[in-house]
Amino acid sequence: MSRPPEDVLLEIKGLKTYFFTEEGVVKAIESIDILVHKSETLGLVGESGSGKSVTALSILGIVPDPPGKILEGEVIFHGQDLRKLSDADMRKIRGNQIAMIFQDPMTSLNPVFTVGDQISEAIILHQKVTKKEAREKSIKIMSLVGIPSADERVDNYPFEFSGGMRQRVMIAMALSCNPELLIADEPSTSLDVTIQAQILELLKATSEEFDMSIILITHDMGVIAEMCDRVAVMYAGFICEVGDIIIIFKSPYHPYTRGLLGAIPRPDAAREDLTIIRGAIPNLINPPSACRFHPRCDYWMEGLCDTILPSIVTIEPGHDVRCHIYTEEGKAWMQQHGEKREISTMPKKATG
Amino acid sequence: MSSETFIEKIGRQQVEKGLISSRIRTKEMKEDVVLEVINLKKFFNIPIPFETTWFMLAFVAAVVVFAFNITIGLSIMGGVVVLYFLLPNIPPFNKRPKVAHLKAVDGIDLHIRRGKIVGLVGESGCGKSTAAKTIIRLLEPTAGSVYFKGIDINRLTSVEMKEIRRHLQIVFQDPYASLNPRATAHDIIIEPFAIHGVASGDEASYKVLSLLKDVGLAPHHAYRYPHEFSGGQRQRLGIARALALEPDFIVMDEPVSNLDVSVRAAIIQLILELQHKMGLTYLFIAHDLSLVKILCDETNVMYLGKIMESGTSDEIFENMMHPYTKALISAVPIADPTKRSKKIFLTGDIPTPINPPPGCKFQTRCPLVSDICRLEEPPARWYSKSHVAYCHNIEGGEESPEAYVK
Amino acid sequence: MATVDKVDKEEFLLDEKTLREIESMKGAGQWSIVWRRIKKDKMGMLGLYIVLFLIMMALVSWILLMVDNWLTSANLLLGDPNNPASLNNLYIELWYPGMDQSNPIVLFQHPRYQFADQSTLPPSWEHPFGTDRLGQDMLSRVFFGASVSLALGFIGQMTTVIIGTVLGSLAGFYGGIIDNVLQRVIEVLYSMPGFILMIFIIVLFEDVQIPGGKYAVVIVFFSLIGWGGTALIIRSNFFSLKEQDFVEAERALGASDMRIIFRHILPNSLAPLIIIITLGIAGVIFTFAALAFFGFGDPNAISWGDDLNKWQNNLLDYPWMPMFPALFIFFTVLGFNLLGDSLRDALDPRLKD
Amino acid sequence: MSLKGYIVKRVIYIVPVMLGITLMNFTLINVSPGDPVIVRLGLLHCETPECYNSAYNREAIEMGLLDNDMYTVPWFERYIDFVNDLLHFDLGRSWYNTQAGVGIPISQLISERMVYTITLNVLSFIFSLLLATAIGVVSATRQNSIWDRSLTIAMLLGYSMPLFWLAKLIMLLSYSLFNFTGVVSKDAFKTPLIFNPNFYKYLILPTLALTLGGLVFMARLVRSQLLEILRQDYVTTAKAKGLDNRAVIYKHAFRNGLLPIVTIIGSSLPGLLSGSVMVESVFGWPGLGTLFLEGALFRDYPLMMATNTIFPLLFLVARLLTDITYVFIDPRIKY
Repeated sequence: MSRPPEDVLLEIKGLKTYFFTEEGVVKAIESIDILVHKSETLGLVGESGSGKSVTALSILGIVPDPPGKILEGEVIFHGQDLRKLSDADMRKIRGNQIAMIFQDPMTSLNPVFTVGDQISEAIILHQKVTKKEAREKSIKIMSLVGIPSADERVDNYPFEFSGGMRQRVMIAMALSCNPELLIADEPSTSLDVTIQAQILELLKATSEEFDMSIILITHDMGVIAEMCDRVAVMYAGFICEVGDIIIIFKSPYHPYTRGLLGAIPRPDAAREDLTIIRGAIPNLINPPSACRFHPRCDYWMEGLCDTILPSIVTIEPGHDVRCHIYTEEGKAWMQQHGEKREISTMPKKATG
Repeated sequence: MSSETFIEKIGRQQVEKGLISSRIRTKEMKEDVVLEVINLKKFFNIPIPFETTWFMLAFVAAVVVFAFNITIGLSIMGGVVVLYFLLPNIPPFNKRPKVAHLKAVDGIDLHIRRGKIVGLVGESGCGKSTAAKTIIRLLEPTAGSVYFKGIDINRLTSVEMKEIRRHLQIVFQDPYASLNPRATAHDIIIEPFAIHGVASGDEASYKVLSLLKDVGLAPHHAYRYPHEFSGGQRQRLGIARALALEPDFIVMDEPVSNLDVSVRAAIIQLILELQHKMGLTYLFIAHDLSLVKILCDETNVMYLGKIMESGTSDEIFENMMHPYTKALISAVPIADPTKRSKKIFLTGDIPTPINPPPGCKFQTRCPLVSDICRLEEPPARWYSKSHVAYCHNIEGGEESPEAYVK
Repeated sequence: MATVDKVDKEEFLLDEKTLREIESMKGAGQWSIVWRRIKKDKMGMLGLYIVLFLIMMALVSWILLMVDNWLTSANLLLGDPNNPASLNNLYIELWYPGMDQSNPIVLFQHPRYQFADQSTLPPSWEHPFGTDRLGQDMLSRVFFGASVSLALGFIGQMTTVIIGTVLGSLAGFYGGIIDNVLQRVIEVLYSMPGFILMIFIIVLFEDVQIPGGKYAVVIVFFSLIGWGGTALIIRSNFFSLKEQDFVEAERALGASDMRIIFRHILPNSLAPLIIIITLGIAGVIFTFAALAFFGFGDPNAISWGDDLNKWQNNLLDYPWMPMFPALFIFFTVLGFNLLGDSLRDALDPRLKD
Repeated sequence: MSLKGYIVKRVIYIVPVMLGITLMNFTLINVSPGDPVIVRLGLLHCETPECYNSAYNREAIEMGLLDNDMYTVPWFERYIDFVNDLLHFDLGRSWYNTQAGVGIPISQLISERMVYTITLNVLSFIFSLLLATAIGVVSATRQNSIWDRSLTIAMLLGYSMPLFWLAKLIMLLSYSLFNFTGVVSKDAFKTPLIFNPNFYKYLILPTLALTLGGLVFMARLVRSQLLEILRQDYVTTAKAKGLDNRAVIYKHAFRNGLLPIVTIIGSSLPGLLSGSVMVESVFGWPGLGTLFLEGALFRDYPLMMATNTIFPLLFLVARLLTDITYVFIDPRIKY
């Protein structure tokens, strides 16, 4: 299922971001490799504290500094490394070619400016148009994202909008310069189900219309299943598993992916089908050694998982897993200890 | 603890105080019904600051009258009082209403049987949490009654209520906010024993430790502070506190919606396990429909302070009738990429519940809306003994559940 | 199907010994976190040291003055009757065996003792802070002034904080008419510049005789008008805390109002109270110094402000006279401000977790 | 309600507060012990009671007390008279400031002195606001740099420095540098103010002192507010749009940071007014502060009463102005 290299829009290689706080160094992102193809929707799923949002900020180069710092890695967009660009060049890409929407529409809009001001700000910045043209363009884009009577509401302040409408304003702002890549950081988490469905539908429709790639960050497997073409599962600063959505949901290879899928109520599951991952999400100041999932993993190979970081294993083109069950070291360990570690393809009953 | 039930105890207390026993309203209830909520309403008054202006105008006017040497015989207080009451009746000043009613809960009925998990679902701002708090009388209802084992708890005095509170408990949504940050786990869980004088000293500490064990925490957690626990562990503490007095009925106010996916499943397991072990009854409030579907025996769908549809979970999820329920269920994202469903999109957002228009609450977003919806409250339509939906424009059904009793 | 946490659900025995052991394992409370944060903050520690040093100084000087008063009132005269400098001066002499007893090293002099022919001396080894026009040793004046200045700050702030906390918590918890009345009163009190109101009151009540001298009157009125700020902060704190889920949980358990106020809400309002007290003491010391500076203090008291008032016009010719009291006022205020700022950062709940 | 209605409402609101204040002051005067006449006679030594009595009467007539039914009419009726006079802008006559044996009307005194106080306060307020903004922005945007650290320490030192002493030190410094103490001599302002170079010369040092006093307070505020704002989500949004740091700070952060600053400055105005009293008195600047302090030292009750009415009124008006400003900069305020 892999696509030709010229189809690649964004490639992240070995990204590493730490936060240097009073309490200690928060190792938010240890090593991340992601590919985003043209006009595809990539889901980035993980629980709170797994480093999803930091990944997004790192791509745009707006990690709050201090305390955050990107230590290593490349962010290759259209063949150029964004991290090597000057600040001024980077600003031309931000909001223009790569746009971002945030989790909480209540706090991500500046309360003292009208939404029209805030949308046209980006247009004026990147497209060298007059104020009046920018305003007209913002009205157009606001009605495009489904804000009724946009020509009146353009002069309203954010507090006069409801949560769903504010998220639409955020989307309008992100779309205003026809970006090639949209990073949507939990765009629907703080919204109600009915509004969430509207917003997700809007994202889907606009991505088709603008031929735009989306990185959709969320913790909700349901949203991923509805929206994405490919999915990357993140845990504590690492990507555990990347692959095509159908494959991942049908036969996850990583124990964490499996646990995550088992922990959510599936459409046809019963009470007994809920499985749990024991333990809690680790503190990233002092994370577990090597594979950070090993203390919670049912397949923990003692002496291996906690000492050597598993390398990325390609199961098939486009489906990568970072787990010792599939590495050479892991196979050697299993042979040596005479224990077999295998992931049953799917939590029970889910398919039948 | 004596063997007398709290109903007897309350009765005895009343006799001791020489109160008329009819002060408490009781109701014949079937043996297996734990809680019955009848037409419960909770309105909040939002005062409009104009009232202060009246006061100030009255004050200023009275003082001015007084300062320029009164001959009409008004005293300063008299001036204030008279003007304060007069001004709202004088045309320029009586234009604005004194208060706005926020109808958080606008007449709901619930019928909760022993050992069942009853779900209450709805979007944010529909009054779920207010309903929960009003049911266990953390808020005083505006109208309606809540019968717990046949006793109308809203008629009880605070002393009698304290007795009832041992049997009605609540678990809150935010596990961090619901624990006193300056108390250890031990202090938090021993609190119910201290309040009710059930146990003290080592006996209480022993009970605390066994409660911790029951909810899956280790004894060494006892002297930690809330901030040292993870989210899931905090919620376990909250559950332990609710369990301390061995209640019959627990309101679960979105107990897992603030937790991470992997932890969420563990808490749900715990809740179910405890129900098995202790024979508890839950009112489970949630906005996550897929959770309600697998967890609850009965489901009530709420919208803007009113129940839209209720029935057993199977009836609601397989055979929903109300347009709102249909839209709500279709909007839930399904964690299966092969089953991307066609959705029913509701237009617009949830309106505010302040001074709502007459008629059906759902009229502003309903795909089936007709003229009658804007005038009259929708009638009940029964589709089985337990399945009821409130809508003008749905087909079939009977006008009362009696049709199915046979 | 996996069951509830295997790791967490270890079996345990509950005998006496285990119970005691668990009790001894009490976790680190929030205060230890706060203390750790202050220790990390260099400026905060500097403030703490300044404050501790000043408190020590105030205590020692207060005890010495007490003993001196007691000896004088009991007519017990110690020392060499021929040498007035040593009469009743318990606190001045460094003396070691074999030393000439009639000529000890004088560290602190009685603050009211006037050295004959030694007025307006600039700082020297004998008088490190110089002497004033009356021939009093400035170092001794400054040393003994500490007790009055700090006591005024502490007492003034504590009384206002207590009044403010009581009224603020009542208004915040019960709201309604109590809250309304309190707000109106605070509005009136707050519209008067406090310093000007204090001058007004001091002038009006100059002749009141109550035990404790003029400053006692000042303190009484200061506490009567100064509680507004504390009350407002505590009130808003109560307003937000009483809506919190943990208070609701207490209600659901059947706890009484008093139990909720005193065992749950008040302990959680400690952080703002501590900040108010620390920063407030600096403010009160400053206010009293200012009052004294403009001549509304007690000219008979030994305090920094009054010395400053007395010698303020000598700044150009004998700068050491007003300079040292002013310097000590400055350091006191600085110490409390440093400590208060550091406490504010350390107690900030947003930094938790 | 319209903005006009809001302003009218706020203006009306001043009245009860002012009544409360005057009532408090009046009550305090009336419950305070001691006869003002005896206080004014002070240490007058008389051999015979007749001598003392005549001195008492002379003094009392000079103060205008015996005419005024001071001892016969109950105090609350005198309060009503006071309020009545106040409504006619009549504040009574001073006891201390006399002209040909008769007290000067206080309203005349105040209107003479008011211009000095207002010039001084407005000037130093503008200066300190501008400087504080500059300093706050510099420290907040370069957090933990050497600039930030040194400015923070300087602000803290200044904050802990008693204002009156700061004024004295400025006086000392100016004396040693320019041989100019800045203390106003009585005959400096005989010609009309604007054309008098002396006025400007003597304005420099008080303005400097008062500016420094307000500056240290406000700069700390601006810095902490901006730091808080720069952590907000909408700042991240603005950055993600591709705005540069200048635009983020001056457009997005600054206007939001202004809101709490305006409120806090509004409510801390009594402190600033107290500061102005101190500075005026140190430099002998003939404003309201000096007038008040003189009145207090010589127990000029009517004068004290009047200044105690004027100061809260100034404060309330200033707070009204800040509240109206707030409406303009924060669209969320619904009046």
